Parts: sequence; structure tokens; C-alpha cells
Amino acid sequence: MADAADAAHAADAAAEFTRDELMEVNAARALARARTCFVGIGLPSTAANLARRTVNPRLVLIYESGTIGSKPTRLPLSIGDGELADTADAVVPVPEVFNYWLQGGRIDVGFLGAAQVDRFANVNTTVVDRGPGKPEGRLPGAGGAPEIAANCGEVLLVLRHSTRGFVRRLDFVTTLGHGYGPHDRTRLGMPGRGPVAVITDLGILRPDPATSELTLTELHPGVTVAQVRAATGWELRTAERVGATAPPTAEELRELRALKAAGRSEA
Amino acid sequence: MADAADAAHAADAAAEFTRDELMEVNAARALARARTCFVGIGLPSTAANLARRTVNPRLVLIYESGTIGSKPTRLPLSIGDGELADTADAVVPVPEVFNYWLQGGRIDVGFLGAAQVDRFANVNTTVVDRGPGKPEGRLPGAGGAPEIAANCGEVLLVLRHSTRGFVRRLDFVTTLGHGYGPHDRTRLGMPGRGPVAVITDLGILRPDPATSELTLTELHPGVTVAQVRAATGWELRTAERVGATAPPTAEELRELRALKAAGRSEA
Amino acid sequence: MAETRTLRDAVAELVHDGDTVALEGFTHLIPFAAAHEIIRQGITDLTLARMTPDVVYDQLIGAGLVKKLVFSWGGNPGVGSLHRFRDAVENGWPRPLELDEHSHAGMANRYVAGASKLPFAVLRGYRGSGLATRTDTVSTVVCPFTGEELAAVAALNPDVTVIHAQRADRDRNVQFWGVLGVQKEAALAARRVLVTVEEVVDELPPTPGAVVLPGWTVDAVVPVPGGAHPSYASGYSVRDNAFYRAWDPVARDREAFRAWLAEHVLSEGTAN
Amino acid sequence: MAETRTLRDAVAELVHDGDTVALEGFTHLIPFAAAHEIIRQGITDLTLARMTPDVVYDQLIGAGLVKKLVFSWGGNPGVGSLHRFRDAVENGWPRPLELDEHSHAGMANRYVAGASKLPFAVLRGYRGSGLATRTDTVSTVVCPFTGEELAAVAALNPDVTVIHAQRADRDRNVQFWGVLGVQKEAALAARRVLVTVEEVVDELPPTPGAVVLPGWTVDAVVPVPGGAHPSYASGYSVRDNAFYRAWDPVARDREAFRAWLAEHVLSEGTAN
Repeated sequence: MADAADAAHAADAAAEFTRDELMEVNAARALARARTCFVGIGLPSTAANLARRTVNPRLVLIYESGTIGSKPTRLPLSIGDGELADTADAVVPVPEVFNYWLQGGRIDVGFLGAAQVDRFANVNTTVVDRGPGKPEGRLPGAGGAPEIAANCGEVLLVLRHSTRGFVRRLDFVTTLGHGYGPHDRTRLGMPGRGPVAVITDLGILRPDPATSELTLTELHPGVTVAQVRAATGWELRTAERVGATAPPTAEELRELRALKAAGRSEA
Repeated sequence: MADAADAAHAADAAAEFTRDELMEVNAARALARARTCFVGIGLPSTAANLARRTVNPRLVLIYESGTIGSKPTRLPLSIGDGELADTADAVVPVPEVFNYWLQGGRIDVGFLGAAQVDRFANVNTTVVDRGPGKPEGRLPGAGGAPEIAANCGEVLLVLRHSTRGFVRRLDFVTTLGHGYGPHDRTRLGMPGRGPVAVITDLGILRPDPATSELTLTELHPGVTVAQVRAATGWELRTAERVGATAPPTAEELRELRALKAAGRSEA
Repeated sequence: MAETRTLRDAVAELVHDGDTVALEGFTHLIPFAAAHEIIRQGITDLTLARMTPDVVYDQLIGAGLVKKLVFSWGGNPGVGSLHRFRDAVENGWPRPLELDEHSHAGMANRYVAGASKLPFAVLRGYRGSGLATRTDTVSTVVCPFTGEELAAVAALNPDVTVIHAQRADRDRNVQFWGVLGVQKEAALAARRVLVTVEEVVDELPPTPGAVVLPGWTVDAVVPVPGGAHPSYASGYSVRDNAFYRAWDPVARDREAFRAWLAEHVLSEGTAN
Repeated sequence: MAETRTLRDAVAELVHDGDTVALEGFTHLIPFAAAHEIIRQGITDLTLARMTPDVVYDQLIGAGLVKKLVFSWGGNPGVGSLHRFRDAVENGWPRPLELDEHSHAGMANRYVAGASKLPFAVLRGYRGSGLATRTDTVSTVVCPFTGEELAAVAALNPDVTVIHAQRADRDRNVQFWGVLGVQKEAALAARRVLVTVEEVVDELPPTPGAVVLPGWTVDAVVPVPGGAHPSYASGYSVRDNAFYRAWDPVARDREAFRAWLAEHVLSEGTAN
């Protein structure tokens, strides 16, 4: 009965949700079984905080500013907002969070954004080539990403789907995902499994277990394979059976919107 | 006038002071110009706390338990007594005190005891040879000494004078003083100057600037060169002019005895 | 004693042309007031180190005082780009900006090595990343026990580190709490340390989560209430997120930036 | 949940014959009660790690449960020798004791490497000391930037670390303060963590100088008021210096020690 009611709610809400909301909701769902999550700012923070309000209330949020077990009531604008420290179980210096907690192998899931991703889920957040005669376009840089991707149990990538972002060849490799195939992480001695999903506003890509190449495994409601292929800069492979993500539930949308509204209002 | 009065007091007290008190008072005086002192337990702690009550009230005491700027009112029995933390400016984890504070070059004077010292002020606190057919005698071990001796601006050694302690050849080198001469510390890249004085219950030995060999430079009141030589396991050299340490002042004795009485009473 | 010194005098005494300077503070406790004083005094040819350059270095870079930036993430947190930083890197305006670029873990460990007076630190990092090809301060070492190759990062020892803290006492003991960042390491790694504080008190109240830097590790303490704005000082102020958002259009435009600098930095204080 | 477990069950579950065990606490917060439970259960062939073996390891060694000791200073602080430790090393009684002996700086950094999941740590240490010739857990590395040769110490990752803390909450979050020692590093370096606490509370009050170990890093929390005696728990008890002094004559004599153990450890508790 509850399921039927939920489905009805979901159907009501479905008319209204945006593609970004699909991305955010599915990113949150991907944290359902994690104990600890290393949270970058922006989309990853939205998703992780939504997960705490929906699928995983006990999820431990760890921010690179050194706040462990933060329980913010609204979305922080930066990874060092005061509420992250005020609501944390422990606040540690930045070197400690990287050495004892991240490198120490204590984080189940690392959540990363990206400017460019290639077919092996390698990531560029450093510079982009803007064409002949033009200077390289400057991006913010690595931040914590190279070591998050190396040391977390697994990595989720979240970014909007476009040919600018999903590229045949990265202009720079900031952060290794799967290198050039399934053996590169092992060869480099990386403790974690690396990227297990790229969650976009169109669907979800996952590395093929045999080749580590990103493959379309799920589509969001109303999205076609052709749309995803058109937004991907390489010949995207699809899984034998491409699934569909469940539409956001009313609860997911309500919590997501409340979070974002609270985040905006505090400025 | 004040000097004359002090001298009179000192003379009064002189009848009563012990050789250990001479050692302790002179060890405290050696801290007159230090800003920071890394304090081992036992005689070094007595001397450093006496210095804070007499020649150097602003002396910063740093204990290897991680208490920085401790101001104990009585002599602690161990380097981790609660009062050391309760009265400290800062309490840091043990790895930090060794890495950021000691190795970080922030300690002016390190104060060490020893079971055996050789003529180059190298120290053994590990094992002693007890003769043929007998097992090695076990001592407590290194503790912080090797890195205290390497990294403090300078090192003071404090121990009672006897041929058991002042030996021709160490049974084990726990802690390097001056190695085998004036170039060994430089060759080993040791930041600090190493031992600058060995303060005993008979007098003070200092390394000869040319050879680094310990040389008798001062005698305590009433002690002869012959007595010191008889208590030293090698042919002890003496400085061209052997000085005399000033007798303890009444204030020094009063403070020293109050400190030790308070230390005993709390057990 | 430190408490009688003005910010102008302390900056003039401790920060010099050509210095390597770290103004640290991880989102929290960023020493903006001290940065503005550096701008007013026109102290130039600086090598600036900071994990997150943030708006504070956008301003110093835009003011033309910086020849090199040592950093790991150069964005306006939660907002977008640092446009003065980008303009300097992409177009050399107002002067070219040399970069020494790291990951956060690498930068944090460079300060740790600096505070420990070790020449380098070891981490499991930079693997498979192109970062190591662009800098001479990342290398490798082999573990003598396991044979594993690990990253080595060169120690970072600033000529001067500048931080903002909540409180100090009259002996210059400095106390800060909340998000702790890498300030203790950056201060202990530096040859000189300048601290601005919200207030100077007779005695530092023991405070949960607080770090204390003893006075003898600090060269100058200057009371500058609000000296972290638009960053914040936990217990005294909140982050002015609106300022960070409003910075975007200002920094996008060279003239808008110059006008902002003239109005809000150069016309204030006493150095002009 | 942890709070329903007895010390007997927690020790039986987490500490096994042949384990490498660290019972840490630098003078302060030494987990004596847990050590006594290990003795009662006769868990043996242990490799014990501790910077300062203290009376707690004198007891475990004297009880014949220890095959190897990893340490840096083995005395009775302020009193003298650890006689059971000496008897084992010098005379092999009640069994021979293998030693892996370090300096404090080396031991502390071995735990740091362990907590950081690095195979080794670097320090400027052991130079000119004979210590390095007696162990295979000290080596050297060369700085790739300066060419300086530095000491490398192998990471120490105990099978189980046991600590005593002042408080925990019902989610196993553990809080301790005062002299902090190397407990955080020893706990984070270990595969399993057992914590005895003075009390379990509904909510941990923010406390100056306190370290919090999140509950998800801890395998068991057991309330054992006074569980550090004759060591102490700042805020709850003071160090029983008289006990440390009285230990000297007990430990000097094998029979006096056996009688003490029978009366004060083996006859108590519920494991027998």
C-alpha cells in the first residue's frame, strides 16, 4: 500500500522535476550503503546531504576542511562553513584528514565533480585547450581529487552530460580513474576500486568489468540512448540491457528542494 | 650590600647542602639564558623546575608527554603527571611534540640523564656489560634521548660522578654526544651543538672546543681535582684554569628543598 | 611587545619584497585585513603559498604583487572561478604568474614537512596524475622495507606565515578553534609569523577544539576585529557568502576590480 | 552495541593468542583493567607494543604471556627499573623476551605511519646510535630534493589497540583529554580497537583539549570506572604514585610478584 502511495506521489512530482534533480537524487541514492563519504563542494555536497535525509540517515560526512561527521541543516556554500565544524563529531587539522582518514583507508565513498571525463573515468580539472592561438583555459585545479580517487573504497563522479565534459581525450589528467584499462589501478598500487559510476543529468555510466570503459547502464525517465550518445564525445557503449532509474519520490524532491532553499536563504 | 648578605646566607647554608644539591643547583643555573627546555624526568626535571623558581622564571618547560609550557607547583614523579597538562599553555599529541617541536628545532636546551658517559659525552642508557658469563644488564633504553641530543640547540647532561658512570668505553652507544671528535656531529648532519656541559655532584665537565673531549672546568665547593679524577674512568683532562662553582644561595636551597618536599608529599 | 604594534608596522617589519608568504586559513580565519595592508604597502614580487588561493589571493594577484603561486585548488568556493587568478595565468595580466601546483594532500604534507624541519614528506599520492610533470617539488621515494614507490613532496617553509585567530593573550599566546585548516603547520614551518586576532584578552579561556600557538613561536600579534572578513572567525562572525558571490562580477572585469581595490583597500588604512 | 558487552567478552572477541597488541596511554589513561583481563584469560604469545612499557607490561611479561616487546623506554617512571621486564630479558624468566627497541621519536612515527597506512615514516633520528643495528624496523631513505639521508622507520599496525578514555557516548564515540599520548595514532593504526571508559554518557560534552574518536573507528567500548588505575584519568582520578613506588619491591621478587598476581588479578573478575 505504501509503495503504491509512493508511486502515486512520484508520478505527481514527475511532471515537475528537473534533469539536475534527477542527477542529484540518483547521486544520493548511490550512497545508500556507504558508512562514510568524503564530500566535495557543489553537487557532491548536495547529494551527500540529501542521502542523509533520505536513504542513509547515518551516513558520516567527511569534508576536506577536517570536519568528521558533520550534520549540517542546510547546504554549505563552501567546504569550510562554520556549521560543518559546529555539527561535527570531530574537527581535525587538514593534514590529519588527508593522512589518517583519507589515506588511512577510512572512507567508503569519494564523491567528485569534473570539468572533463574520458571513457576510462579519468578526470581533468586543471586546464582546457581552447584551440589554436588561444591560451589554455584555467580551471581550479586538483584540490583533494587525486588522493580521493586513489584511496576511497570507491568513487562516484557527478557532472552534467555534454560533449564538452565527456571528451575523447582529456586536455590534462588531473585525477586517474581507470587509466587505460582494468589493470592500471592495480599496477599503480591504488587501494580503492576507483570510479564505479558517473551520474549525470541524463543517466548513469558504469565501467565495464572487463575493460573498465564507461558504459551506459541506466537512463533517467524520459531520456533516450540517442540523447546520451549525442552528449558524449566518444562512441559510447551501452550495456546489454540499459535500465531505467526510478523517478524521484515525493520525499526525495521535498528534501532536496528544502535543502537547496535553505542553502540559498542563508547568504 | 645585597651581594654581601647573599654570601653570608650562602655561607650559613653551605654547612648543610649535599653534593646532590650542588648538582641540582648548578644544573638549574645552566638554564639561566634558555627560552625553552625539553625536560626528562628525574634530575633534569628537578633542575628545570628549580630554574623556573630562581634564575629563569619565564623558562618554557616542554615534556615529551606533549605538555608545552607546564608550570607545575611540585615535582612530577612521571613525565605524564596530570599537573603537567593542567598547567600547560598547550597539550599536543606525542608525535607532534617530537616532530614539530623537537625536530622542528624549537627547543634551546635538552636535559638528559645517563647510566654511562664517555669522554666525548656519548651516552649509554640501553645495556651494561656485567662481566664474563653474566647476562647483559638491562637499562630502560633510549626514550627521547637520541633525538633530544641531535635536535636541541644544546644539551646538558646531569649525573652523579663515579667510575661506573664515567667510563672509558660505553657498553652501548644509545645517544651520540660528540662521537669521536669535533667533526662527527657535522658529518652526521645534527642540527644542535650537542652536549655543552656534564654537571655532576663533584663539578662540571665541558667539551674542549678543539677536541670535543670532556674536560674538568669547574669544581664544586670543597671538591678536589683528585677526587674527580678518581671518580672518572678515563684520564680526565682539566682546563688550564679550573674554576669553582658558587655555593648555593639560601634562595636556591630553599626553593629546591620546597620543590622536593612537595614532590614527596603528594605520593 | 606585540600588542602595541599596528598592523601597518607589523606588516612592514615582517613582510618584504620577494618573500615567500603563506596567508593560510581553510575557508575559515583567512587573514584578509593583513592582505589588504600588504596591498596598501605595495609589497611585491611575492611568492604566495596557500592550499586554496580564494578571493584573498585573487585580490593580491590582481593588484600585481605576485610573481608565483603555490597552491592546490584555485576557485571561489561554491561560486566559480577566481577571475583575477585566471586573467594572470591565461593573459599575464597585470603580470605573468608562475604556478607550482599540487593536490591538497601534497600541499598539506609540504607544510607538515616544513613544520617538522624535514626536507620532504611522503604520501601515497599523485599517482597517474599529470601534476607531477609540471613541478619540481614532487618526486618519489622507495620504501626501504616494502619496495613500494611513494610520492615525495618538498618541504614548504615560508619566509613569513600570516594567520588570523580568534584570541591572543598579552604574552602573544594565540588561540583559534573551529575549522583548523593547516595554520599550525604553516606557522611552525615559517621563519616569521604574523597573527591578527579578533581580540587580546588577559587570559585565554580553555575552549573545546582550540589550538594554542605559544607566544614564543609568534613574531607579532595585532588585534584586528573582523580581520578575516569576508571569511569568518567562528564564535565572532559568520562567513559573508554574499560577498563571495558578489566578488564574481567584480573580479571578472579589470576596471571593476581596480575600482573596487581603490575604493575598498587603497583608500582605507594609514599606509597611503 | 558495544555498551552491552562485558570486558571479558570484548577481550575474548578482540584479542587472540599470537596477536600484536598495543595497550597505549602515555603515563595517563593506561588500560590496566583490560591488561588484567588479558592475564585472566591467559591470552599468550603476544607481541606487545608500547612506547613506555610501564608497570602494565611488567605485569603481562611477568605473567608469561609475551614473546616480543616493541618499545622505546622500559622503566618505572620516577621509580627505577621494571624488574619483570629485566628478569625476562636478562634471565629468560618466565620465558625469553625478544626486543624491538626504538627511540620515542621513532616509535611515535611508527604509529603515525600505521595510522596513515604508509609503509614507513621519515625522521631525522637514530644518527650515531647503536639502536639501528639491533632492529630490522629502522632503515634509511635519501631525500630526492636535497640528497640528505634520513631515518626511515617501519609502520606499526597492531592487530588490536586497547586504550582507556574518560567518556564515550552510546554510539561508541570516544572522548579523552589531558596528556594525549599516541592513542589516536595507535587506535587508527590498528585492525581492531577496544576502549575502556570511565563512563558512558548520552552526549559528549565539548571539552577543552579533548580528542574524539568516532564510534565507527572503534570495535568495542566497555565502561570500566577506574580502569586505568594505578595510572589515572584526568578529571576522574589522579595517578597513584604510591602504587608505582610500591611496585618496585613486588616486582623485584618472582614469588612476591606471583603472589601479587594471584591475589590482585587472577582472583578477581569472572574469567576464572
